[in-house]
Amino acid sequence: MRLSLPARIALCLVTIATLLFLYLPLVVVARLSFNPAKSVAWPGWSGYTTEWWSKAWESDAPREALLNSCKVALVATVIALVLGTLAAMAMTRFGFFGKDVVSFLLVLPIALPGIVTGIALQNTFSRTIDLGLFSFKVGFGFHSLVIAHATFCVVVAYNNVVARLRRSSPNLLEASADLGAHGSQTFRYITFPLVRSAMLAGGILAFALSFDEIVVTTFTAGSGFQTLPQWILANFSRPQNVPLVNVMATFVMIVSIPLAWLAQRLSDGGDTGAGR
Amino acid sequence: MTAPAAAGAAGASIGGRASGPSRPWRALNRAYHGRRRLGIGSLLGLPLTWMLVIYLGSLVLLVVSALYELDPVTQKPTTTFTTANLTSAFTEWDTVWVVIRTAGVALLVTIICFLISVPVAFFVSKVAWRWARRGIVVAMLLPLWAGYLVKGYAWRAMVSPAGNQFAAAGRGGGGFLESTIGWTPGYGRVAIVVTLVYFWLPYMVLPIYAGLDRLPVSLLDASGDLGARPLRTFRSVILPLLLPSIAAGSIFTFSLSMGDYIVPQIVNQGEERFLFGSVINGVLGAPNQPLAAAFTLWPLLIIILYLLAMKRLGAFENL
Amino acid sequence: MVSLALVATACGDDDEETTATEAPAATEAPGATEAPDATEAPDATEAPDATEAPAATEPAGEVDYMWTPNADLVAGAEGQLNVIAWAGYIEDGSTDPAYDWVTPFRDLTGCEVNVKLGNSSDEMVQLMQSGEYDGVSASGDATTRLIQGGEIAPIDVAEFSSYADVFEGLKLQPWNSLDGEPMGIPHGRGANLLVYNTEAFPEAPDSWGVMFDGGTAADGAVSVYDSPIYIADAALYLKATQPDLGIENPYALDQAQFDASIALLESQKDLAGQYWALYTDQQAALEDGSVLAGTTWQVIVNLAQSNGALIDAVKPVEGATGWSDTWMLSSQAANPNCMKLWMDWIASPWANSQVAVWFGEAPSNAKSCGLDGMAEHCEIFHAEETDYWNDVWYWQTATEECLDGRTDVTCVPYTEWVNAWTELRS
Amino acid sequence: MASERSQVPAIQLVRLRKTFGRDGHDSHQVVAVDDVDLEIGEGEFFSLLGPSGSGKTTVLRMIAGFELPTGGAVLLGGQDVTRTAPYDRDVNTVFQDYALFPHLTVQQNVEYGLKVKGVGKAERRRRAGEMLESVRLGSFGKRKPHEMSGGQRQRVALARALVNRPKVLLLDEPLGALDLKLREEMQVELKSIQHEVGITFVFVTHDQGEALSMSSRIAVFNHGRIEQVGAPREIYDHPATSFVAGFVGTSNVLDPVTSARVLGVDATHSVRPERIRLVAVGSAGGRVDDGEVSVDGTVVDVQYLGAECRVRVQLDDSSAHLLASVPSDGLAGVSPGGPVRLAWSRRAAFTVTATDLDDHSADHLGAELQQGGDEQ
Repeated sequence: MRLSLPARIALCLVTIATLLFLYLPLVVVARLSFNPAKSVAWPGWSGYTTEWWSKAWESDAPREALLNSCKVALVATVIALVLGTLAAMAMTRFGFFGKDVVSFLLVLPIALPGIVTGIALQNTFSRTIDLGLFSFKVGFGFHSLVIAHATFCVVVAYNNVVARLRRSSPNLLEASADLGAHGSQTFRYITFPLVRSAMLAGGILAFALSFDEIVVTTFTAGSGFQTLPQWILANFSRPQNVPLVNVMATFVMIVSIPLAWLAQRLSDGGDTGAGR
Repeated sequence: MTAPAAAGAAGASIGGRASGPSRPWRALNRAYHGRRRLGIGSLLGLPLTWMLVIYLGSLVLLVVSALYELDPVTQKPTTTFTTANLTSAFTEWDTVWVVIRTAGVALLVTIICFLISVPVAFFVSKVAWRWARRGIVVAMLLPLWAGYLVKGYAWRAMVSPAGNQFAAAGRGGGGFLESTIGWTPGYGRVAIVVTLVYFWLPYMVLPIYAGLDRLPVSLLDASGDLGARPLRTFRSVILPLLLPSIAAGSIFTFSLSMGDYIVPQIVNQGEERFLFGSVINGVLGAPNQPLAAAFTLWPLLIIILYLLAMKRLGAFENL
Repeated sequence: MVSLALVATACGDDDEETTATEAPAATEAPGATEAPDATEAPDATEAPDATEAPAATEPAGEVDYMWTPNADLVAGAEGQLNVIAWAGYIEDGSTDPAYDWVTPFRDLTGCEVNVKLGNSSDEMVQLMQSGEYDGVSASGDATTRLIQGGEIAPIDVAEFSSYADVFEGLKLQPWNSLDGEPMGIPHGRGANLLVYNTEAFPEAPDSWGVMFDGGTAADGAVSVYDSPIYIADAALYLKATQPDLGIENPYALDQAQFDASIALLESQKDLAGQYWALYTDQQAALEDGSVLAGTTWQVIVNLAQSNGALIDAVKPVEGATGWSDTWMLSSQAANPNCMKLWMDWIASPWANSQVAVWFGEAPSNAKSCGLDGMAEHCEIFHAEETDYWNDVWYWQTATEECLDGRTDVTCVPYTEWVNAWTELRS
Repeated sequence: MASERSQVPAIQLVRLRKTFGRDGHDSHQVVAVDDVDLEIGEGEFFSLLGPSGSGKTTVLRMIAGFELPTGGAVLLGGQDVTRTAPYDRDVNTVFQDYALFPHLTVQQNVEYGLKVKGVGKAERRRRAGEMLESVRLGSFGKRKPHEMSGGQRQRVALARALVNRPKVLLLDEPLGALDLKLREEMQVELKSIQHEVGITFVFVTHDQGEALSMSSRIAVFNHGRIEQVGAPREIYDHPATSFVAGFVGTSNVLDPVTSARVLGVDATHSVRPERIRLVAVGSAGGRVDDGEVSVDGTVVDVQYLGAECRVRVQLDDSSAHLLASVPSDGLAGVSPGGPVRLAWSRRAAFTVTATDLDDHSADHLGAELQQGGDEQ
């Protein structure tokens, strides 16, 4: 389709404007983290201080929250990867009744608003569940956060692995068995290496999703356990800490950019084994 | 002549360091051969149990908990059944109005995202220089990683309105928009919609880009060759083929907007509870857990219906 | 007395300031760390809330905390506690190094303090219902619900050395006791004040009419507290302006009185420029001048003034709603010993004075006012004036059984307040 | 070759049956393979020929062990392996898309089968190297599959299967992805490799030319059943059914009514186009030999194919068409619309069983017409 030059220029301008729209707020936050004043008012380019950065560095609370976020995200990611990969293998290898329902169920936690998921899980975790023989209560804390986060991260791992398996030749597993490999060998030598990079990409995405989550976290975090987003949210309402919020926000952005780039590369690349 | 394969297998031991699976593994592997249901069961068992028990179970419990009465003094759910919460959630005009308003906002956000995404995705996939494509896509993705609250906070700093003549020293300038271009929507509805669009835009751009990328250029050429002008080609060829991708993107823009209650808190500075998420949160905090549970049925129903509709359009293969 | 050092640290966190304030200087207590000019603001001395901070620069570390932990409790200390608190009630020096009553507590008892900030009484009740927390700093509108709901364990005053020093007027009140037994340790009290911009109001307003009737410079720029309990503020105003409604107690409203209050709140929407749930929202609006009058807490006034906001606050002639907060022990507390230690600590003279100064409220411990530098604070906050508190209506939970003793009608219970407020705000 | 080997067939299929669809719901079931009996001898190059969907690939997959038969049995070397897992069968497969492991190098791909069986590193490196040499890819060991051309990948897949010295090699349309020239090359190469290693090849194809040129025997599949088993010449010259006649090479099938009129026998008959002569064009008379039959008709269409032409003729008094393949130089005066007389030897027409030729294979037949008889 041939587009006229003005049309091309217009499209280009829209794209540039969109990129500006996406990045401007981030630049503003980064700039504010060096702002001497404590308000969200724009300083112009006059004031400049690194005081907040050194304060944030010395402050325990945000660092601990950062660490907590990493811990939750890491464990939740591992669980999500196991569950998501298993589901992906089942869904690509077999056709069965109710397959649609399963894929719907996997997507649901991420498609439903966080507040619904959050309230539902909070409601369940806070109940004493009586199974007759024994009763238990999930309760709140590190473990409840991990369960909640893993639940909505499964779909990310699943999507990545499914995409990779779908792009691979369906005959690879048969070829392996044909050459004499048992199921366990096929998994070790073929399936796992094939989906490894997709799992890594899915894992990074799941990690980011968990790391960033606030709504479900608010509802399922226990007392005495605070993730970084919780810390940030709590400190919106603490004027003294607003500059530290800017610093942590900027820090998270800086750290996540190379990760995002890596995830993108991994999910695009990789051998697909399409055969021809 | 060739030795039979059996001899080859026997030759295994000669090589030493046999890496074949050990005996129990072999037995297990053989047990799986030809047993399709066993295979499906062991692969899907764990994830399916997790999702069914933890997630679906919780949703069911939530619905059930909407049926209990609230003790007026202690504000804890009692064990008495009542339909009052459901009645209140589904028949009171005020509630229904917020739901409609929220769905309207979610739709508006979706439409705006769509209107921005299509030209951008089209530019990136079909017009931009080949070497720049990947870079632009990654650039579109990166802000997704900046963190939800960080971005919400950024918008607060962007739209913060200017103070008036009564402002404290140094508080007159307002946020970035006010002090650089002299105009800001201020806190409120416009800021909410803009922020939501900002949040979910990449979720719409990406599937549309992927969809356009799969679209062969020859198809567009063919349409042009048959005499269609670009706009006509877009409407009659591109749009129908892109529908699944658009549907996939809209799941995110719609349902994420639908349930948000943090954005209104950040950039809405105490105007009315604009979105339904805030109402639910307010009721939950009241605390009136059963009523909040009844209220969550709204987004639950709307999103499930929306998902089913989008599934028909093939959205799930494009997520 | 070593405790002279007490408020000294209030002056600020950097050396420059500590030395600069050798002479007694009016300091808007908490936030004045970065902007020395704000600290010296000329208006500040007029502010009734301005905390007097005599600059006794004695080295830290020799502070007498005036508290001996109960040895039995320390022996059973669990090493941590999880509490729900209002913002500003628990400071570990991370906001302002001068305000830290968590670190000494940890050093004295070995209990780490994990805080969950409650943004409203309602939220605090919800959080306590989860059973995850050891205790809460509950206002009067939460305590009834908590006590009735069985979330709270009664206390044995013998375990709390600070209890004896609490102002008598705060003990065994309906919101902190059950059948004459104390259910917690009173923490402090304050009134919800009328804040106004001193430029827009050259003459200080003295009536809530600014917020309900309009006709002032603040029309359209009024800041309203976004909580169901605010209905009581409307009722309180009606109590003074429409005596024929017969409102005796703003928390005991029959249907007619309640409807009149809601109608007043509906009409207030035209005047309102902001409904605030997070105190920082109001603070920011006071600073940038987008709010010219409103219902406020002293702590907000302090913070905004320290950022240079030209504002002041009064208790209007109609009286005011207010709070009397109580530290309560959860009936499901996982760390009861640490929680009890905390409750005892927070009501002890030194810690109590720190909180009172930081938060901007009247201390509950009578001895707090005796500490050096506290006299003026206690005077400003009327800590020791019984009369002042007569027309302050502490937050309470409305129940069907009217709190003012009427038996011929039923009153509108708090759940209805919540529903009415939800409707009003959506 | 030991004589005892030839006594036990390499592969035996006994009433092999496969249906797809939901268990227990007969109405949804599709019969892919319908009671197939087959014996394939040691060292044979055996082709399973048929249109797509005829069940030939399903049979192959059941021999390999990828599909479990719904009924019947698979015997390899006299041993029942019906329910044996693929990795326990002395059978290797070359897949249509080659299914090379994309993350492994060519060398690693070839070594794979030896590795999972526990063959030592040095041994398997040597054998894989030899195998790669023998498919003329000795210097490509370090490459990844995606760096190779289609033909090269095909040879890697072959090497990967053969290095295990299986009793039977299964090839699932291995040449389908290659272009015509390469395909012809590979046909020759495959044949010579088979000759060299001497193991049984079972070759699935829908290309009748390929099957005829390479196989020692062919089984023609249609609708899940075997229509005919035999040597290529037998299949071509004496198709047992009208389907085989139509699918293998090009054939004129005369329905019983036409046959009765022309040949005087009331049964379906088949005649190859190249057996038909144009004895008379227009009014010019021609001689009909003894033992020949002749019919008159009108030329509908003439197709020029180089050395020969195909003339489509509509028979007089009938809607039937006949196709005659005649040398290009004997075409003087033949033009569409003109009358012609056709003649063929009685021996060239043979009775076939009428079986239906579904639409798909009809398309295929149409395609075969283009290629002409150069496969013969």
